[in-house]
Amino acid sequence: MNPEFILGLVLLLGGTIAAAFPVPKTYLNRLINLEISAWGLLLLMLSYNEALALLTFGGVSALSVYIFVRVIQKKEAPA
Amino acid sequence: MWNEYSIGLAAAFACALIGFLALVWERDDLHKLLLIDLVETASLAVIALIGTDLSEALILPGLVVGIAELLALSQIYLTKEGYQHHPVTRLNIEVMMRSPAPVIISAILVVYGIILSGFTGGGIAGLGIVFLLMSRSFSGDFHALEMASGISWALWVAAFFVFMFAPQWWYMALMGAAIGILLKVIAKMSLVGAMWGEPE
Amino acid sequence: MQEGWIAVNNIALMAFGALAIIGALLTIVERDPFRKLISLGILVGGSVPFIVDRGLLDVAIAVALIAPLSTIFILMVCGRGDQ
Amino acid sequence: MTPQEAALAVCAVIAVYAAIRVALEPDTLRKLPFLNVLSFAVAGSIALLIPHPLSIVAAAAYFVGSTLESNAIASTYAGGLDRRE
Repeated sequence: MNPEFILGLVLLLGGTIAAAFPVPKTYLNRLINLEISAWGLLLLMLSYNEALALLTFGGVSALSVYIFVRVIQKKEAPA
Repeated sequence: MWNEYSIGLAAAFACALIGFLALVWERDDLHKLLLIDLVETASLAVIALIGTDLSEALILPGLVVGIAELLALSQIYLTKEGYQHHPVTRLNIEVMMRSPAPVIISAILVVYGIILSGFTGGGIAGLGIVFLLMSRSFSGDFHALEMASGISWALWVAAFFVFMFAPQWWYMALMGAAIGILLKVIAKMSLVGAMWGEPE
Repeated sequence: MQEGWIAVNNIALMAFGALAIIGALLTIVERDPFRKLISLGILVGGSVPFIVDRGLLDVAIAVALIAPLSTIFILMVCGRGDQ
Repeated sequence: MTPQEAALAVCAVIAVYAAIRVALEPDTLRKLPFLNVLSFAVAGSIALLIPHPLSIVAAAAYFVGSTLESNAIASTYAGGLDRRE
Protein backbone atom coordinates (compact mmCIF):
# COMPACT_ATOMS: atom_id res chain seq x y z
CA MET A 1 0.00 0.00 0.00
CA ASN A 2 2.02 2.96 -1.20
CA PRO A 3 0.67 6.54 -1.11
CA GLU A 4 0.14 6.69 -4.89
CA PHE A 5 -2.22 3.70 -4.70
CA ILE A 6 -4.40 5.18 -1.97
CA LEU A 7 -4.44 8.61 -3.57
CA GLY A 8 -5.30 7.10 -6.95
CA LEU A 9 -8.22 5.12 -5.52
CA VAL A 10 -9.58 8.17 -3.68
CA LEU A 11 -9.36 10.33 -6.80
CA LEU A 12 -10.92 7.59 -8.95
CA LEU A 13 -13.89 7.17 -6.62
CA GLY A 14 -14.41 10.88 -6.05
CA GLY A 15 -14.08 11.71 -9.72
CA THR A 16 -16.47 8.94 -10.73
CA ILE A 17 -19.16 10.06 -8.29
CA ALA A 18 -18.69 13.69 -9.33
CA ALA A 19 -18.82 12.86 -13.04
CA ALA A 20 -21.83 10.57 -12.70
CA PHE A 21 -23.89 13.13 -10.81
CA PRO A 22 -22.57 16.63 -11.60
CA VAL A 23 -24.26 19.38 -9.61
CA PRO A 24 -25.21 21.87 -12.32
CA LYS A 25 -25.76 19.22 -14.96
CA THR A 26 -23.95 20.66 -17.97
CA TYR A 27 -21.66 19.00 -20.49
CA LEU A 28 -18.77 21.19 -19.38
CA ASN A 29 -19.03 20.24 -15.71
CA ARG A 30 -19.17 16.56 -16.56
CA LEU A 31 -16.12 16.89 -18.86
CA ILE A 32 -14.08 18.62 -16.15
CA ASN A 33 -15.09 16.04 -13.55
CA LEU A 34 -14.01 13.27 -15.92
CA GLU A 35 -10.49 14.70 -15.71
CA ILE A 36 -10.36 13.98 -11.95
CA SER A 37 -11.01 10.28 -12.42
CA ALA A 38 -8.51 10.24 -15.30
CA TRP A 39 -5.82 11.57 -12.95
CA GLY A 40 -6.83 8.93 -10.39
CA LEU A 41 -6.29 6.17 -12.97
CA LEU A 42 -2.97 7.78 -13.90
CA LEU A 43 -1.77 7.63 -10.28
CA LEU A 44 -3.04 4.03 -10.01
CA MET A 45 -0.96 3.06 -13.06
CA LEU A 46 1.98 4.95 -11.54
CA SER A 47 1.83 2.88 -8.35
CA TYR A 48 2.52 -0.26 -10.44
CA ASN A 49 5.24 1.45 -12.52
CA GLU A 50 3.39 0.97 -15.82
CA ALA A 51 5.26 3.80 -17.56
CA LEU A 52 4.25 3.07 -21.15
CA ALA A 53 0.56 2.68 -20.32
CA LEU A 54 0.71 5.90 -18.32
CA LEU A 55 2.22 7.85 -21.20
CA THR A 56 -0.27 6.46 -23.72
CA PHE A 57 -3.18 7.19 -21.41
CA GLY A 58 -2.05 10.80 -21.02
CA GLY A 59 -1.93 11.36 -24.76
CA VAL A 60 -5.16 9.54 -25.50
CA SER A 61 -7.14 11.29 -22.74
CA ALA A 62 -6.06 14.71 -24.06
CA LEU A 63 -7.12 13.67 -27.57
CA SER A 64 -10.50 12.43 -26.34
CA VAL A 65 -11.01 15.75 -24.52
CA TYR A 66 -10.35 17.44 -27.88
CA ILE A 67 -12.96 15.28 -29.62
CA PHE A 68 -15.55 15.95 -26.89
CA VAL A 69 -14.90 19.68 -27.07
CA ARG A 70 -15.46 19.60 -30.81
CA VAL A 71 -18.77 17.76 -30.42
CA ILE A 72 -19.99 20.06 -27.64
CA GLN A 73 -19.07 23.18 -29.62
CA LYS A 74 -20.96 21.93 -32.66
CA LYS A 75 -24.00 21.10 -30.57
CA GLU A 76 -24.13 24.43 -28.76
CA ALA A 77 -23.34 26.55 -31.82
CA PRO A 78 -26.11 28.93 -32.94
CA ALA A 79 -27.64 27.12 -35.87
CA MET B 1 -8.30 -11.51 2.73
CA TRP B 2 -8.44 -7.73 2.34
CA ASN B 3 -5.11 -7.21 0.63
CA GLU B 4 -4.25 -4.41 -1.77
CA TYR B 5 -5.66 -6.16 -4.84
CA SER B 6 -9.07 -6.86 -3.27
CA ILE B 7 -9.50 -3.31 -2.02
CA GLY B 8 -8.56 -1.88 -5.38
CA LEU B 9 -10.83 -4.31 -7.20
CA ALA B 10 -13.77 -3.44 -4.95
CA ALA B 11 -13.24 0.28 -5.53
CA ALA B 12 -12.88 -0.13 -9.29
CA PHE B 13 -16.04 -2.23 -9.52
CA ALA B 14 -17.89 0.32 -7.39
CA CYS B 15 -16.79 2.98 -9.91
CA ALA B 16 -17.99 0.87 -12.83
CA LEU B 17 -21.32 0.27 -11.04
CA ILE B 18 -21.82 4.01 -10.43
CA GLY B 19 -20.99 4.74 -14.04
CA PHE B 20 -23.47 2.16 -15.36
CA LEU B 21 -26.19 3.39 -12.98
CA ALA B 22 -25.76 6.93 -14.25
CA LEU B 23 -25.79 5.57 -17.81
CA VAL B 24 -29.11 3.82 -17.16
CA TRP B 25 -30.78 6.96 -15.83
CA GLU B 26 -29.39 9.25 -18.51
CA ARG B 27 -31.59 10.33 -21.41
CA ASP B 28 -29.47 12.79 -23.41
CA ASP B 29 -27.21 11.21 -26.02
CA LEU B 30 -24.17 13.45 -25.55
CA HIS B 31 -24.29 12.89 -21.78
CA LYS B 32 -24.34 9.17 -22.55
CA LEU B 33 -21.23 9.60 -24.71
CA LEU B 34 -19.44 11.31 -21.82
CA LEU B 35 -20.51 8.57 -19.41
CA ILE B 36 -19.12 5.90 -21.75
CA ASP B 37 -15.71 7.52 -21.28
CA LEU B 38 -16.21 7.30 -17.50
CA VAL B 39 -17.03 3.59 -17.70
CA GLU B 40 -13.94 3.08 -19.88
CA THR B 41 -11.78 4.70 -17.19
CA ALA B 42 -13.20 2.40 -14.52
CA SER B 43 -12.67 -0.73 -16.60
CA LEU B 44 -9.10 0.29 -17.44
CA ALA B 45 -8.55 0.62 -13.68
CA VAL B 46 -9.64 -3.03 -13.27
CA ILE B 47 -7.02 -4.05 -15.83
CA ALA B 48 -4.34 -1.80 -14.32
CA LEU B 49 -4.77 -3.46 -10.92
CA ILE B 50 -3.19 -6.68 -12.21
CA GLY B 51 0.05 -4.78 -11.98
CA THR B 52 2.34 -6.82 -14.22
CA ASP B 53 3.57 -6.48 -17.79
CA LEU B 54 0.38 -8.29 -18.83
CA SER B 55 -1.75 -5.36 -17.71
CA GLU B 56 0.42 -2.95 -19.68
CA ALA B 57 -0.02 -5.16 -22.74
CA LEU B 58 -3.80 -5.18 -22.21
CA ILE B 59 -4.20 -1.45 -21.54
CA LEU B 60 -2.62 -0.35 -24.83
CA PRO B 61 -5.18 -2.12 -27.11
CA GLY B 62 -7.94 -0.92 -24.78
CA LEU B 63 -6.86 2.67 -25.32
CA VAL B 64 -6.59 2.18 -29.10
CA VAL B 65 -10.10 0.75 -29.27
CA GLY B 66 -11.39 3.45 -26.92
CA ILE B 67 -10.17 6.37 -29.03
CA ALA B 68 -11.36 4.76 -32.28
CA GLU B 69 -14.79 4.07 -30.78
CA LEU B 70 -15.04 7.62 -29.47
CA LEU B 71 -14.19 9.11 -32.88
CA ALA B 72 -16.73 6.93 -34.65
CA LEU B 73 -19.50 7.53 -32.10
CA SER B 74 -18.99 11.29 -32.12
CA GLN B 75 -19.18 11.37 -35.91
CA ILE B 76 -22.34 9.26 -35.86
CA TYR B 77 -23.89 11.52 -33.23
CA LEU B 78 -23.09 14.68 -35.19
CA THR B 79 -24.49 13.22 -38.40
CA LYS B 80 -27.62 11.84 -36.74
CA GLU B 81 -28.55 15.07 -34.99
CA GLY B 82 -27.71 17.17 -38.04
CA TYR B 83 -25.01 19.22 -36.32
CA GLN B 84 -22.43 18.36 -38.96
CA HIS B 85 -22.28 21.78 -40.59
CA HIS B 86 -22.54 24.01 -37.56
CA PRO B 87 -19.70 26.51 -37.37
CA VAL B 88 -17.16 26.14 -34.61
CA THR B 89 -15.27 28.99 -33.03
CA ARG B 90 -11.51 29.06 -33.17
CA LEU B 91 -9.21 29.33 -30.23
CA ASN B 92 -8.95 33.00 -29.37
CA ILE B 93 -6.30 33.19 -26.69
CA GLU B 94 -3.63 35.83 -26.98
CA VAL B 95 -0.80 33.63 -25.75
CA MET B 96 -1.61 31.00 -28.35
CA MET B 97 -1.92 33.20 -31.42
CA ARG B 98 0.86 35.73 -30.90
CA SER B 99 3.75 33.83 -29.35
CA PRO B 100 6.10 31.01 -30.36
CA ALA B 101 5.06 28.92 -27.32
CA PRO B 102 2.73 26.51 -29.23
CA VAL B 103 5.42 25.86 -31.83
CA ILE B 104 8.00 25.00 -29.18
CA ILE B 105 5.64 22.77 -27.19
CA SER B 106 4.44 20.89 -30.25
CA ALA B 107 8.04 20.50 -31.47
CA ILE B 108 9.01 18.92 -28.13
CA LEU B 109 5.98 16.61 -28.22
CA VAL B 110 6.57 15.55 -31.84
CA VAL B 111 10.28 14.85 -31.33
CA TYR B 112 9.60 12.88 -28.15
CA GLY B 113 6.84 10.94 -29.87
CA ILE B 114 9.08 10.02 -32.79
CA ILE B 115 11.75 8.81 -30.36
CA LEU B 116 9.17 6.65 -28.57
CA SER B 117 7.63 5.20 -31.79
CA GLY B 118 4.72 2.78 -31.86
CA PHE B 119 1.19 3.74 -30.85
CA THR B 120 2.36 5.70 -27.79
CA GLY B 121 4.67 7.88 -29.85
CA GLY B 122 2.02 8.28 -32.52
CA GLY B 123 -0.49 9.50 -29.96
CA ILE B 124 1.89 12.02 -28.43
CA ALA B 125 3.22 13.34 -31.75
CA GLY B 126 -0.35 13.51 -33.08
CA LEU B 127 -1.36 15.54 -30.04
CA GLY B 128 1.47 17.97 -30.75
CA ILE B 129 0.35 18.34 -34.37
CA VAL B 130 -3.30 18.81 -33.36
CA PHE B 131 -2.27 21.56 -30.97
CA LEU B 132 -0.16 23.28 -33.62
CA LEU B 133 -2.92 23.13 -36.24
CA MET B 134 -5.41 24.45 -33.71
CA SER B 135 -3.37 27.43 -32.62
CA ARG B 136 -2.37 28.49 -36.15
CA SER B 137 -5.21 28.76 -38.61
CA PHE B 138 -4.04 26.22 -41.11
CA SER B 139 -5.70 25.17 -44.32
CA GLY B 140 -3.83 23.26 -46.96
CA ASP B 141 -4.02 20.14 -49.03
CA PHE B 142 -3.58 16.73 -47.51
CA HIS B 143 -1.91 14.78 -50.29
CA ALA B 144 1.19 14.39 -48.15
CA LEU B 145 -0.90 12.85 -45.36
CA GLU B 146 -2.54 10.36 -47.72
CA MET B 147 0.88 9.38 -49.00
CA ALA B 148 2.14 8.87 -45.44
CA SER B 149 -0.88 6.68 -44.76
CA GLY B 150 -0.12 4.56 -47.82
CA ILE B 151 3.56 4.25 -46.90
CA SER B 152 2.60 3.10 -43.42
CA TRP B 153 0.36 0.36 -44.84
CA ALA B 154 3.19 -0.79 -47.11
CA LEU B 155 5.66 -0.84 -44.21
CA TRP B 156 3.22 -2.83 -42.13
CA VAL B 157 2.62 -5.48 -44.77
CA ALA B 158 6.36 -5.73 -45.47
CA ALA B 159 7.09 -6.18 -41.76
CA PHE B 160 4.44 -8.90 -41.57
CA PHE B 161 6.02 -10.77 -44.48
CA VAL B 162 9.45 -10.50 -42.86
CA PHE B 163 7.97 -11.98 -39.69
CA MET B 164 6.46 -14.81 -41.72
CA PHE B 165 9.30 -15.74 -44.07
CA ALA B 166 12.53 -14.47 -42.50
CA PRO B 167 12.06 -14.64 -38.72
CA GLN B 168 15.79 -14.16 -38.08
CA TRP B 169 15.41 -10.51 -39.06
CA TRP B 170 12.69 -9.93 -36.47
CA TYR B 171 14.24 -6.76 -35.10
CA MET B 172 14.07 -5.02 -38.48
CA ALA B 173 10.46 -6.12 -38.89
CA LEU B 174 9.60 -4.85 -35.43
CA MET B 175 11.09 -1.45 -36.19
CA GLY B 176 9.27 -1.33 -39.55
CA ALA B 177 5.94 -2.09 -37.90
CA ALA B 178 6.58 0.50 -35.16
CA ILE B 179 7.41 3.23 -37.69
CA GLY B 180 4.37 2.21 -39.75
CA ILE B 181 1.96 2.54 -36.86
CA LEU B 182 3.64 5.82 -35.84
CA LEU B 183 3.03 7.30 -39.31
CA LYS B 184 -0.52 5.96 -39.38
CA VAL B 185 -1.54 7.43 -36.03
CA ILE B 186 0.14 10.78 -36.74
CA ALA B 187 -1.64 11.05 -40.10
CA LYS B 188 -5.02 10.21 -38.59
CA MET B 189 -4.62 12.59 -35.68
CA SER B 190 -3.53 15.52 -37.81
CA LEU B 191 -6.57 14.90 -40.03
CA VAL B 192 -8.70 15.15 -36.89
CA GLY B 193 -6.98 18.41 -36.00
CA ALA B 194 -7.46 19.88 -39.47
CA MET B 195 -11.18 18.99 -39.42
CA TRP B 196 -11.67 21.77 -36.88
CA GLY B 197 -12.33 24.72 -39.14
CA GLU B 198 -13.60 22.69 -42.06
CA PRO B 199 -17.38 23.54 -42.28
CA GLU B 200 -19.13 26.83 -43.13
CA MET C 1 22.37 11.46 5.31
CA GLN C 2 20.41 8.87 3.33
CA GLU C 3 17.87 8.37 6.15
CA GLY C 4 17.24 12.08 6.55
CA TRP C 5 16.77 12.49 2.79
CA ILE C 6 14.09 9.84 2.68
CA ALA C 7 12.30 11.31 5.72
CA VAL C 8 12.14 14.83 4.25
CA ASN C 9 11.04 13.39 0.90
CA ASN C 10 8.21 11.58 2.67
CA ILE C 11 7.05 14.73 4.44
CA ALA C 12 7.12 16.66 1.14
CA LEU C 13 5.17 13.87 -0.59
CA MET C 14 2.54 13.99 2.15
CA ALA C 15 2.21 17.72 1.48
CA PHE C 16 1.72 17.04 -2.24
CA GLY C 17 -0.86 14.37 -1.49
CA ALA C 18 -2.74 16.93 0.59
CA LEU C 19 -2.45 19.30 -2.38
CA ALA C 20 -4.02 16.74 -4.72
CA ILE C 21 -6.87 16.06 -2.28
CA ILE C 22 -7.53 19.80 -1.85
CA GLY C 23 -7.56 20.24 -5.62
CA ALA C 24 -9.96 17.35 -6.19
CA LEU C 25 -12.36 18.49 -3.46
CA LEU C 26 -12.34 22.06 -4.78
CA THR C 27 -12.93 20.84 -8.33
CA ILE C 28 -15.95 18.84 -7.19
CA VAL C 29 -17.40 21.61 -5.03
CA GLU C 30 -17.01 24.61 -7.36
CA ARG C 31 -19.71 25.48 -9.88
CA ASP C 32 -18.15 28.03 -12.23
CA PRO C 33 -16.11 26.38 -15.05
CA PHE C 34 -13.17 28.77 -14.66
CA ARG C 35 -12.90 28.12 -10.93
CA LYS C 36 -13.12 24.39 -11.61
CA LEU C 37 -10.22 24.63 -14.08
CA ILE C 38 -8.08 26.56 -11.58
CA SER C 39 -8.73 23.84 -8.99
CA LEU C 40 -7.79 21.24 -11.59
CA GLY C 41 -4.46 23.07 -11.85
CA ILE C 42 -3.92 22.47 -8.12
CA LEU C 43 -4.69 18.77 -8.62
CA VAL C 44 -2.11 18.54 -11.42
CA GLY C 45 0.46 20.32 -9.28
CA GLY C 46 -0.06 17.78 -6.53
CA SER C 47 0.16 14.77 -8.85
CA VAL C 48 3.25 15.51 -10.96
CA PRO C 49 5.76 15.30 -8.04
CA PHE C 50 4.63 11.69 -7.44
CA ILE C 51 5.70 10.79 -10.97
CA VAL C 52 9.04 12.52 -10.42
CA ASP C 53 9.56 10.74 -7.10
CA ARG C 54 9.24 7.36 -8.86
CA GLY C 55 12.16 8.38 -11.10
CA LEU C 56 10.08 8.39 -14.31
CA LEU C 57 11.46 11.76 -15.39
CA ASP C 58 10.72 11.42 -19.12
CA VAL C 59 7.10 10.54 -18.36
CA ALA C 60 6.94 13.53 -16.02
CA ILE C 61 8.14 15.86 -18.79
CA ALA C 62 5.52 14.54 -21.20
CA VAL C 63 2.67 14.62 -18.67
CA ALA C 64 3.57 18.12 -17.47
CA LEU C 65 3.33 19.33 -21.07
CA ILE C 66 0.14 17.38 -21.91
CA ALA C 67 -1.93 18.38 -18.85
CA PRO C 68 -2.14 22.11 -19.77
CA LEU C 69 -3.06 21.14 -23.32
CA SER C 70 -6.23 19.40 -22.18
CA THR C 71 -7.08 22.42 -20.01
CA ILE C 72 -6.66 24.67 -23.05
CA PHE C 73 -8.88 22.34 -25.09
CA ILE C 74 -11.59 22.61 -22.42
CA LEU C 75 -11.21 26.41 -22.36
CA MET C 76 -12.37 26.60 -25.97
CA VAL C 77 -15.90 25.59 -24.95
CA CYS C 78 -15.89 27.77 -21.83
CA GLY C 79 -17.74 30.69 -23.32
CA ARG C 80 -16.53 34.26 -23.56
CA GLY C 81 -16.24 35.31 -19.96
CA ASP C 82 -18.77 37.49 -18.18
CA GLN C 83 -20.23 39.61 -20.87
CA MET D 1 19.09 18.47 7.70
CA THR D 2 21.09 19.48 4.65
CA PRO D 3 20.38 22.76 2.81
CA GLN D 4 18.66 20.87 -0.02
CA GLU D 5 16.23 19.23 2.39
CA ALA D 6 15.50 22.56 4.01
CA ALA D 7 14.78 24.09 0.59
CA LEU D 8 12.46 21.17 -0.27
CA ALA D 9 10.57 21.59 3.00
CA VAL D 10 10.18 25.33 2.41
CA CYS D 11 8.89 24.70 -1.13
CA ALA D 12 6.35 22.16 0.10
CA VAL D 13 5.10 24.49 2.84
CA ILE D 14 4.75 27.36 0.35
CA ALA D 15 2.83 25.08 -2.02
CA VAL D 16 0.32 24.06 0.65
CA TYR D 17 -0.07 27.67 1.82
CA ALA D 18 -0.72 28.83 -1.76
CA ALA D 19 -3.29 26.06 -2.25
CA ILE D 20 -5.12 27.12 0.90
CA ARG D 21 -5.10 30.74 -0.25
CA VAL D 22 -6.50 29.68 -3.65
CA ALA D 23 -9.22 27.71 -1.91
CA LEU D 24 -10.27 30.59 0.32
CA GLU D 25 -10.19 33.32 -2.34
CA PRO D 26 -13.69 34.40 -3.40
CA ASP D 27 -12.68 36.38 -6.51
CA THR D 28 -11.83 34.29 -9.57
CA LEU D 29 -9.19 36.58 -11.06
CA ARG D 30 -7.41 36.94 -7.71
CA LYS D 31 -6.98 33.16 -7.61
CA LEU D 32 -4.59 33.22 -10.56
CA PRO D 33 -1.56 34.88 -8.85
CA PHE D 34 -1.76 32.32 -6.07
CA LEU D 35 -1.94 29.56 -8.69
CA ASN D 36 1.28 30.97 -10.12
CA VAL D 37 2.90 30.91 -6.66
CA LEU D 38 1.81 27.28 -6.35
CA SER D 39 3.37 26.37 -9.67
CA PHE D 40 6.63 28.12 -8.74
CA ALA D 41 6.77 26.10 -5.52
CA VAL D 42 5.93 22.81 -7.21
CA ALA D 43 8.50 23.40 -9.96
CA GLY D 44 11.17 24.12 -7.34
CA SER D 45 10.37 20.98 -5.39
CA ILE D 46 10.36 18.86 -8.58
CA ALA D 47 13.92 20.04 -9.19
CA LEU D 48 14.91 19.31 -5.58
CA LEU D 49 13.12 15.98 -5.16
CA ILE D 50 15.60 13.80 -7.07
CA PRO D 51 19.30 14.64 -7.58
CA HIS D 52 19.40 13.96 -11.32
CA PRO D 53 20.25 16.31 -14.24
CA LEU D 54 17.00 15.53 -16.08
CA SER D 55 14.88 16.71 -13.16
CA ILE D 56 15.80 20.31 -14.05
CA VAL D 57 14.25 19.71 -17.49
CA ALA D 58 11.13 18.24 -15.86
CA ALA D 59 10.83 21.30 -13.61
CA ALA D 60 11.22 23.60 -16.62
CA ALA D 61 8.54 21.65 -18.55
CA TYR D 62 6.10 21.83 -15.64
CA PHE D 63 6.83 25.53 -15.22
CA VAL D 64 6.23 26.33 -18.90
CA GLY D 65 3.05 24.25 -18.95
CA SER D 66 1.47 25.72 -15.85
CA THR D 67 2.35 29.29 -16.82
CA LEU D 68 0.76 28.75 -20.23
CA GLU D 69 -2.31 27.26 -18.57
CA SER D 70 -2.90 30.14 -16.17
CA ASN D 71 -2.25 32.65 -18.97
CA ALA D 72 -4.83 30.92 -21.14
CA ILE D 73 -7.39 30.87 -18.31
CA ALA D 74 -6.87 34.59 -17.63
CA SER D 75 -7.05 35.46 -21.32
CA THR D 76 -10.27 33.52 -21.86
CA TYR D 77 -11.82 34.92 -18.69
CA ALA D 78 -11.07 38.44 -19.87
CA GLY D 79 -12.92 37.79 -23.14
CA GLY D 80 -10.27 36.58 -25.57
CA LEU D 81 -9.21 38.22 -28.77
CA ASP D 82 -12.54 38.47 -30.54
CA ARG D 83 -13.68 41.56 -28.65
CA ARG D 84 -11.48 43.94 -30.63
CA GLU D 85 -12.03 42.36 -34.02
